[in-house]
Amino acid sequence: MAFDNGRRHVPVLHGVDMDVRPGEAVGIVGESGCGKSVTWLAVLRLLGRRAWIGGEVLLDGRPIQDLSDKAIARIRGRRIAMIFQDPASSLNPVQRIGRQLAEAIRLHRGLEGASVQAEARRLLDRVHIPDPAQRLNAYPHELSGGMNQRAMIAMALAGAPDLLVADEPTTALDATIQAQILDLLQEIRRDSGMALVLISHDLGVIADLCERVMVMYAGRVVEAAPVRTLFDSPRHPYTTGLLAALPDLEAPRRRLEAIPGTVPEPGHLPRGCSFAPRCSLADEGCAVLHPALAPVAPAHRVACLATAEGGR
Amino acid sequence: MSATTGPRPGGPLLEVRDLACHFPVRLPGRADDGLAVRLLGRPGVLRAVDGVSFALPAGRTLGIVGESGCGKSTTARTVLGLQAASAGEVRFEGQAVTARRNGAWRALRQRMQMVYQDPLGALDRRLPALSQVAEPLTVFGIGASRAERRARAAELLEAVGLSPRLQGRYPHELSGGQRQRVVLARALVLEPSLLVCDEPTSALDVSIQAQVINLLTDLQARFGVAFLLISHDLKVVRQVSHEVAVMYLGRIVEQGAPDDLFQAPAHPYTKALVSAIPSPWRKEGAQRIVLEGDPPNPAKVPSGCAFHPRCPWAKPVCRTEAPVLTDVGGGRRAACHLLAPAASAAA
Amino acid sequence: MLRYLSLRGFRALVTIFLVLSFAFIILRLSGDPALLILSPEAPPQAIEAFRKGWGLDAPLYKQYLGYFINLAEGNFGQSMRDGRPALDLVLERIPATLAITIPAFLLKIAIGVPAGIYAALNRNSFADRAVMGLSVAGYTMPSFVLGLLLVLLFAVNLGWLPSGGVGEDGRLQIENAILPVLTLALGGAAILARFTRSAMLEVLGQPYIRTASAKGLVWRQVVSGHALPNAAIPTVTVVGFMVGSLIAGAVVVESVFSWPGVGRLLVSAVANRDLAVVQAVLLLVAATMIASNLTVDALYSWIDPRLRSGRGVKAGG
Amino acid sequence: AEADNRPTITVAVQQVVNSGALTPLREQSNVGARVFPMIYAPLIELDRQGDLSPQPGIAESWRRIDDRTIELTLREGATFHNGEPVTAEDVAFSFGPERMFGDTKPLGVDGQTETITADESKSVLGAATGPELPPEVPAIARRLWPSLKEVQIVDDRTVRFVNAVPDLTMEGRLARSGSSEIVSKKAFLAAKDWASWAQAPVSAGPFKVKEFKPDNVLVLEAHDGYYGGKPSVKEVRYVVVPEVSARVNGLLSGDYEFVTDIPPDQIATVEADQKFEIVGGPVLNHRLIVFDKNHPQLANPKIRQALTHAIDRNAIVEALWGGRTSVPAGLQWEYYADMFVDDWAVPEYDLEKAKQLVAESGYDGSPIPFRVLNNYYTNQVLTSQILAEMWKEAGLNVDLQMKENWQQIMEKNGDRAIRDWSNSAPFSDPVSSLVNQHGPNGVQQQLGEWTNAEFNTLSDVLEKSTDPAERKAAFARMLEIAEREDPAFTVLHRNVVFYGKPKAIDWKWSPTFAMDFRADNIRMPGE
Amino acid sequence: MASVDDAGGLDRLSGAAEAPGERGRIARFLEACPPLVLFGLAWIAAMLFVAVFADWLAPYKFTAMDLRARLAPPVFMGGSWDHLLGTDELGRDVLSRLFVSIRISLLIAFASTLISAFIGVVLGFLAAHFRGWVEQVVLTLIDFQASMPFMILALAVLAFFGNTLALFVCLMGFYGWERAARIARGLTIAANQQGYAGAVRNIGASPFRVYVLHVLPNIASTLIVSVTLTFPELILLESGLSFLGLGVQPPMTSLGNMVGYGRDYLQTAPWTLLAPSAVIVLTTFSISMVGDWLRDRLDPTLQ
Ligand SMILES: Nc1ncnc2c1ncn2[C@@H]1O[C@H](COP(=O)(O)OP(=O)(O)OP(=O)(O)O)[C@@H](O)[C@H]1O
Ligand SMILES: Nc1ncnc2c1ncn2[C@@H]1O[C@H](COP(=O)(O)OP(=O)(O)OP(=O)(O)O)[C@@H](O)[C@H]1O
Ligand SMILES: [Mg+2]
Ligand SMILES: [Mg+2]
Repeated sequence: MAFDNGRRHVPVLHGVDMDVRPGEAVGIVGESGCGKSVTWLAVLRLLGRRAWIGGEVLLDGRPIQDLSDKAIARIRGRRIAMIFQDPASSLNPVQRIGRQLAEAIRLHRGLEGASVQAEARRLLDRVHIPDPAQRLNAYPHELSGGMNQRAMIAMALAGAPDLLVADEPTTALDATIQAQILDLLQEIRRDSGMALVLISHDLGVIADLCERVMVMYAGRVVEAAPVRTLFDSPRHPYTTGLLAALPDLEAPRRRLEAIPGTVPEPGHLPRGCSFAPRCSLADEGCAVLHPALAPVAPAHRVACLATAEGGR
Repeated sequence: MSATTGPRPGGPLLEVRDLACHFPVRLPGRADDGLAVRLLGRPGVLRAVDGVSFALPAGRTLGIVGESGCGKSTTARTVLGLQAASAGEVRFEGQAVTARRNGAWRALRQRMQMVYQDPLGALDRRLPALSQVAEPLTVFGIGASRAERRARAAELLEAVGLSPRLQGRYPHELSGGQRQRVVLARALVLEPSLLVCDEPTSALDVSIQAQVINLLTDLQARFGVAFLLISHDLKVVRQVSHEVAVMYLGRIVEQGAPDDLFQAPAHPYTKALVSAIPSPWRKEGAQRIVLEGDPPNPAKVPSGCAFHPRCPWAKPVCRTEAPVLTDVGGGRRAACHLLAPAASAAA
Repeated sequence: MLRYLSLRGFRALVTIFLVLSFAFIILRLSGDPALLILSPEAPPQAIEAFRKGWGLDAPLYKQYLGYFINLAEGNFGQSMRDGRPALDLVLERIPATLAITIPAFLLKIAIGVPAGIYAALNRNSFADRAVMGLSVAGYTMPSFVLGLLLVLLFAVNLGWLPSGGVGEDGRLQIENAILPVLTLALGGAAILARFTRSAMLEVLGQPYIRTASAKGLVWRQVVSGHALPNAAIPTVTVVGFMVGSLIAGAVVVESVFSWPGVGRLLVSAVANRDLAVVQAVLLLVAATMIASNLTVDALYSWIDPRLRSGRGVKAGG
Repeated sequence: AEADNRPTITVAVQQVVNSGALTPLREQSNVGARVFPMIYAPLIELDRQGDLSPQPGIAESWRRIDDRTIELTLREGATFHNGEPVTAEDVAFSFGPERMFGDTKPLGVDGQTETITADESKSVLGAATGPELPPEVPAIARRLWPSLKEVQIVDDRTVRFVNAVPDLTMEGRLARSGSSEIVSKKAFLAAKDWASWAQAPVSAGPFKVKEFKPDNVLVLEAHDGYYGGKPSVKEVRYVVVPEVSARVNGLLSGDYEFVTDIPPDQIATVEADQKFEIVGGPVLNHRLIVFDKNHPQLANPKIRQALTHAIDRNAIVEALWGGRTSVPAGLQWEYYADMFVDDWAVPEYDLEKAKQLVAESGYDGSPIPFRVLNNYYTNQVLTSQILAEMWKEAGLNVDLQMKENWQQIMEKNGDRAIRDWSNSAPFSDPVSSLVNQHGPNGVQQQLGEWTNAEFNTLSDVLEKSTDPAERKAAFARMLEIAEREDPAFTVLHRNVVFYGKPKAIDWKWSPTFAMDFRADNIRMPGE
Repeated sequence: MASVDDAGGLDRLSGAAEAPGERGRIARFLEACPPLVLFGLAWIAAMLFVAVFADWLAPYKFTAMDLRARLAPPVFMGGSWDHLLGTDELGRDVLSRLFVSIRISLLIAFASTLISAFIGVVLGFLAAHFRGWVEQVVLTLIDFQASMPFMILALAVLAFFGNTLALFVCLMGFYGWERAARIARGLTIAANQQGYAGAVRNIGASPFRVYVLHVLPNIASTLIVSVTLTFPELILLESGLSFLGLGVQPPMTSLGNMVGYGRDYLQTAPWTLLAPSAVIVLTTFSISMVGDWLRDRLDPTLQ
């Protein structure tokens, strides 16, 4: 599968290029607001009618960006499923979990009647919700955040999608629960061989689960590499910054190196490299020239004028 | 920090002894209850905080970690006198802290302040940053004129790293880290000696989190403020604390210096917590202890050790007897039957 | 729950008591029914006699106590106009009133809610602007003007419908009710459309709507299955207020269409200071109001399970 | 039975009765006067559509026995609505204590002046129950018949009305609408209580009550045994349609056969449609402006005179009434016949004179309150605004005050100066109007608005004297006092009633307020 | 509402983004104040102008009558230029009366709306601050107000205190306060429980400071929406009350009064009714337009 999309009109994404292969786990990291979620919402055309989306989205090599609303609805959930950041508010508060789950099952499995309930129970069981039969009757507010997130995952699994996009599935959760969820995703991926896109801004989470990482900054992919490569030899100054900002439990205590400044607002991007104003390596060239995503090593691509040259 | 109001020589700035905070709640009735009970629910007691003791010297940081709902925030609120304690006492600079909102209570606000998890929610959306920071000065009548107060606020905002250009902005126009800086500045403008930070970074993303953490350390160095830092992120706590307390269901289950505690957690819960933290630098072999189930309901605390239903090493005694916080050596204290002198060799 | 219910019940009683006491004092002190019921030409002796006969010459507190003692015994008093039991007079009018207010109420919902939803789904489109423009016109147009225009069109010019009254033989007839129902419904529908629209917009921005789409539901299913039930919560509040006006809220329409309803009875009873009748109406109005409040709260928790467990605070009006 | 294919007519009225009781003894209003003659049969009635002369009713003939007694011979064959014959006993009962006077005593007997004694025993809010009369009924009855001592049954068909004092107006009182109605004794006594009787009275008029819902509808059904001939309409439905435009629209859309109380400005709307017309004209009622001479600004009669001279009555008649009424010769009616003072007129419109009077009076320009009800009278609000402007012209600062009810209008609180009123002449003698309303026992004096010693002496003469010349002189002088010298009121114009109806219905209106639907007065299209 | 709508948000952003140069400034202006809002502002300004200068603008004195020129049609219906909008049933100039009516009605509606919002907010705050029995009392008052037909309240005040304009304004101020009170209470409780209000209180600020300086501005936007509903209701209510002899009374005039008395002339002289009706509808429309816009403007997060 290959994606190539960009969104102008509202200049939020600026030509994002990414691809996900079947069965692969890809992590997307980046600061808040850099366009991680929007990218995938745009792919699934979940951004509202008047968001302007340009570029091309290919699913199994076929473009899907011009499909009718009906057709795209058939892709959602069945081919590409998505789970969202804040599970409590992403579930319909006035419907029982069971009903929301059953809706997805009916939609994608064509089941009817009692088998729907059975399948719903099985799915809840699959995501390790204790006492699933009873939980089917619970409302989202009656469940903890972790359980809600699991219910969301169960819902996404109902369509047996080829690709699951997990948008910050653990941000709102406790460390212990987070561990449970990450474990669960790992397990599902192992069992079903589906591809996973894990969106997060926590490099630790990504490191746990993914094979390949893409780092996004201000609406662009600035670095893409296999997990270990990225953490061991990050090439983009932004990636380096992110890693340096992460406190660690085990290493000796050091002062954290925060990236100075803030993410530029969409629509008010600096000319040239968007990271230039915050970058310690930036020179005059960075302020005018757009770096393109270029390979620096096998399977490692970086969009940076300074480090790309340095690496050569 | 003014010298006149400093801590009593010798005594800690903040002393908390056997603090408990219980809420009366109604538990859902069961089918075998009478109608009235089923409608009304059964009366129950929610032990949000159940016998917590600690001391915090001036200028130091105590980190409190623990799962959601374990009573961290309630502890903080009670310490600050925002919430009446059910038992135990809180002494601040030798004075008892109560929740009665009288003149003394208000005067105490000058000395102890709070920073919240959600900076956007804690700020008035309709006031620019500078005005919000100047407000406590107005409230306490500090500073001769509006201009003077604003000057002081601006100074402090600058000190927390918010440039004058940003000071006139509204909260929503600031980034999360900047907002948290505004909240910090608002808390610090009165020059308190204690700052309670309730999850000051959980809403922020990593790079901003780093900014705030650095800021906290800097502020402590500069103003000598004592922090009570509440978080469930151990990485953050380790980064800033001088001492860490791990809470589980309203009690402290382990307490000690952060490096030791995280290097070699003693209590099974701490172990699980530490192992659950994702890190890009995790050693390959490190096995994650995934706890089963959700944190139990504080209104239905299990008998014995509250952690036993989730504890992979639970013994029969754990089911019946509640362990007490005891010294387990190396300046560390823990509440676990497994760490009883006999068993501790195994650990 | 029980505590809550008993608190609500107590408050309801206090409210009714306040309403009745207030009306009692106001009506008694602001005019003399004797003068108003007997015409101004009536001889002073007759007026004197009337006052004595109805106990209007007793000290106010005695009349007040007397009223509530009678009420406690289930006696609502009699109309001073014709000596008939006040409650009978009111109950006799209730069917006529309900015959227009209930269909109007349903029509308001049937028009207002879909219009609001449609406008919200097509936000900022021409249709949205048109619906909202009409809505403003709808609720600013005095109902007597609207009623008159409808009569001119449908009764005088087209001759399709009668211009007013309940119909032959005094039995309620559908074609007589159409215009009053329409008049009542259009204004209310306008307000409801406005509220529904904003409730709907609020809901459409919620994350769970996106979740529903992401599931693979087509837009229509998302709207009907997920947006509507959630948008119903604020809408129910407004609808609840409308229930309160079922009994005596149609005064103007009743007089424009010569409809013998409770609203007109209330106005004439107030004009005559016919206390017992006014009180009987007020009692019903207050009771409906309170019942509708309770129903709204019950509906809330039916629609929104989050309110079932705790006593959630509902914001807004 | 054979099908009754007589037509039914629907009349849209502003109100059927104000008081909720279908009896003139409770309801002394113009609206009541519209329907009562269709229900009740009087002893003597007026030639309503004609010259208003007395005509036989239940009484076939009558004669004076002396100045205190009249003897009436009853008609044969008159039946009540319930089919029973009207007897002398019913007549006597109708004027007896049970139905009319309660325990009141006639004026003039044993020096009796106070006619009412109130019953203290009633509960706080107890209404009249049983056949017991509500206390206001005897009071009203005594107003109609202050000195009627008794009605004697001479024989089955002869009764005698005996007064306590000499009274020349007894025939007039008998012919007055609302005071000589005969009811069925049996039906009255059988009623559950007075209230239920008053909802469905049984008399011998052309129609009987079929259904009555106050403020809503009154349905009258033909009383085929009516002595004046079987009605040609089967049913008359009076429906209450309070809004003027609703009545007009209902007429135009064919919902009603008749509509009443049409303001002159609506005439054009109705007559724009060729099929409809407005009929009607002046009735036995004048519109007045009444003064309170105790108000500091009005204490000086010059101011009141100025007020009367500043009014351009003809302009009002033209503008608001489309010239369909006229300004009468003061508070009197032509049907007073011999008692009518020919060379009398209302004060002429003379702005200069008014200004001069104001100047002479030393008026300081402080406001003079004018209390007005919201269109209790047709065009009332408009008229009062015109008046206020006219008075301003004359330099009188009249302050229009809209009030909610009559009590507020009448309330004596130092602020009462000018108010609206109307005055009827229920029978053909000045006693019925000038004395009744403005005399010592009349409302105006009872309210403490005005009094005049000479006027009051003359009132007595008018009431008691049996010498026509003396009475006429007294009346003329009274008019002079009350309208010119020490004005108590001033007459604005004759009141008018307008009815809307299809041209195809042949029907004559009456200046008595009554709407007559008896067979000889209405012919439906196609008949 | 605007904040939650993705598409709307995008629109706003896009306008700003692709707006270089002079055209852009106009576009930006139009985007900040859409034409309908501009119209609304202009209309309200015009109404205020008329209200202030009514005497000066009116071609005739509003009570001056000409009984010979009754119900003269307006210019556009074939009337003369003497009376631009024709004359009423007493030959008074409709335009002049309209001007004075606008003054009176706007005064009543504005002042009463303010009073009602004030009462409601204060009671709402009291309820939210003290909770417990104070809250129950306020809730009972709200129920009371909701179940008491306004006519009886009006009767009460006017019967005891007479009918002056000032009093009438106060009376009308009792209309709709319960809605404001409900809103204020609900939002304040929410603000106290979480968010900024609690935070400010914990700084040590007095309740007065918290409510007036912090909570009030924050709930203002919701209140504004409620106020834009109360406003036309008040105008209509006033017209209803004049019919019961309780409202603005002749010789004074008001929009409601003109509509009310004009209703009998709908067929013969529609202008007496239509002119004031149009003013009511347009004013309300403008107010709700401007109100919605103001609500968005006042909320810094939505800009
Ligand atoms: N509907 C929208 N209208 C306008 N701007 C939008 C919209 N949705 C997203 N944005 C903007 O697009 C940018 C990218 O948003 P996105 O949600 O993809 O960020 P993210 O990387 O997922 O951040 P986070 O980690 O906070 O979820 C942000 O600046 C956001 O403000
Ligand atoms: N006012 C209250 N009434 C009843 N229960 C309460 C109240 N305040 C807190 N609780 C309960 O007390 C327990 C502890 O709450 P607290 O907020 O202290 O947890 P926490 O450790 O801060 O959790 P988090 O990490 O989610 O902030 C929770 O179960 C909470 O529901
Ligand atoms: Mg995101
Ligand atoms: Mg907390």
